[in-house]
Amino acid sequence: MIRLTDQPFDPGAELTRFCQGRNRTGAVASFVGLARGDDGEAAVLELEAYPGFTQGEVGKMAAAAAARFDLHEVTIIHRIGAIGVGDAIVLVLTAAAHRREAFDACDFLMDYLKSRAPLWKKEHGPEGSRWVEPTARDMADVQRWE
Amino acid sequence: MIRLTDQPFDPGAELTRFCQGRNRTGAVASFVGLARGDDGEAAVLELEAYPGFTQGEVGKMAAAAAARFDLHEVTIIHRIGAIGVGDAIVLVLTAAAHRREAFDACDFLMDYLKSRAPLWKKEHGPEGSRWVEPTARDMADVQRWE
Amino acid sequence: MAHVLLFGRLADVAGWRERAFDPAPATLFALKSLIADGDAGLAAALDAPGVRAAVDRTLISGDAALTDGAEVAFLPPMSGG
Amino acid sequence: MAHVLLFGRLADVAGWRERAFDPAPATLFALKSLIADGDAGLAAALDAPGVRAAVDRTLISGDAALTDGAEVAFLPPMSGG
Repeated sequence: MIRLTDQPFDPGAELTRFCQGRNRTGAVASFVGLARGDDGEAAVLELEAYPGFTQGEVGKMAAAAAARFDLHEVTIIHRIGAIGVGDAIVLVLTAAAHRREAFDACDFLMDYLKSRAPLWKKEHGPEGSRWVEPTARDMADVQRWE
Repeated sequence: MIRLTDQPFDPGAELTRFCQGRNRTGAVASFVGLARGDDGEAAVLELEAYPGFTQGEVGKMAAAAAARFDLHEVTIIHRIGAIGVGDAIVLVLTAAAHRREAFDACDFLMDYLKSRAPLWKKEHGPEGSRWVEPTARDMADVQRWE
Repeated sequence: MAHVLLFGRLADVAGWRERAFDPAPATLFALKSLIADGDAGLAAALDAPGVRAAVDRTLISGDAALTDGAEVAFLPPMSGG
Repeated sequence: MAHVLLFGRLADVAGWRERAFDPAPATLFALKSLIADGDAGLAAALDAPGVRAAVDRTLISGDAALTDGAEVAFLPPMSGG
């Protein structure tokens, strides 16, 4: 399941649902990205998507991960729009028979989201706003999988 | 927080709590181990601990992970006793500033739990019961960190 | 007519996010020149490393022919998560 | 007196989980011989690769002196998660 949403969501509620009713799945890995900042700040981040395009591209990544790591299921939820301090920005959930596949798929999907998903992130800080671009570390991380 | 429990628990409720009230944490990784089996089976697993010893040993591993990966927080919940199909056996939650540290700490802790935590796992299958011992893969996995 | 969308920092540099160019130029490269015409800052931003283009929601490497009514998006380096 | 605890498959092999040995032998190795006395299966299980011992809840490598009242646990290869 791939969902882009401009509303806050609860990663725990998603994990509860994701774990239910399984019997072949031995391993569920998850990653939650949270918005860092100072308490009391208004929106610290703004995420822009390309409507009609971003969701499909993220879906292609998820399908690639599912095939490569033999996943039973994958869920990605990504906030768009204005995001406050402490809010979940992204949630990736992966289910597999064994832990290595679940971990690697989750790690892989986060690396892809950081540098290949059509999303653009603007940080609002005390010194103004700036568009975030993938770091050298992000680029090196994603190349581990190629 | 380290908890051994003979009662079912909800990994999602733990994740919700773990994510709340954070502002320095950018990354929360988690792993849930689920009991595989056929629907309708009674207990498929039995986990034995050494009361008064296991919790402390797991706590030492968690402290080692917190220091090594610069974690903001770590939670480990481990079921003991009889476990039914689909139940969560273990939950590891790690919070860090960035994703690499959160992922690695979670991965590291699972590798340790699989082969170094004083817990003994008995599988009940159609052909009887057997004590599970770490596989060659488990031993290789844990050696990645040494 | 070509319908052009700018994302992220490209929209900030251009001062707009969405604009129609009528008639549509024959190629993506010709459209890019037209968009940046007289705006050296925008020309540089569109040619910056990592900027991709999508025509009718398909990522394009290099140049491409444009048909009338095409949706052309310019995508600066992506960063989700 | 030494209070002995067996875990996992060791308890299955021995047919008991907990037992007092009085008086306590002077060393861990002597206690191990006493426990397995006459039971070749249990002797082999206690000496199997990966079996650890803890004295008063501290993991021991090699032999160790035992004091009266010691709690001695024999731990087969561990596997949580």
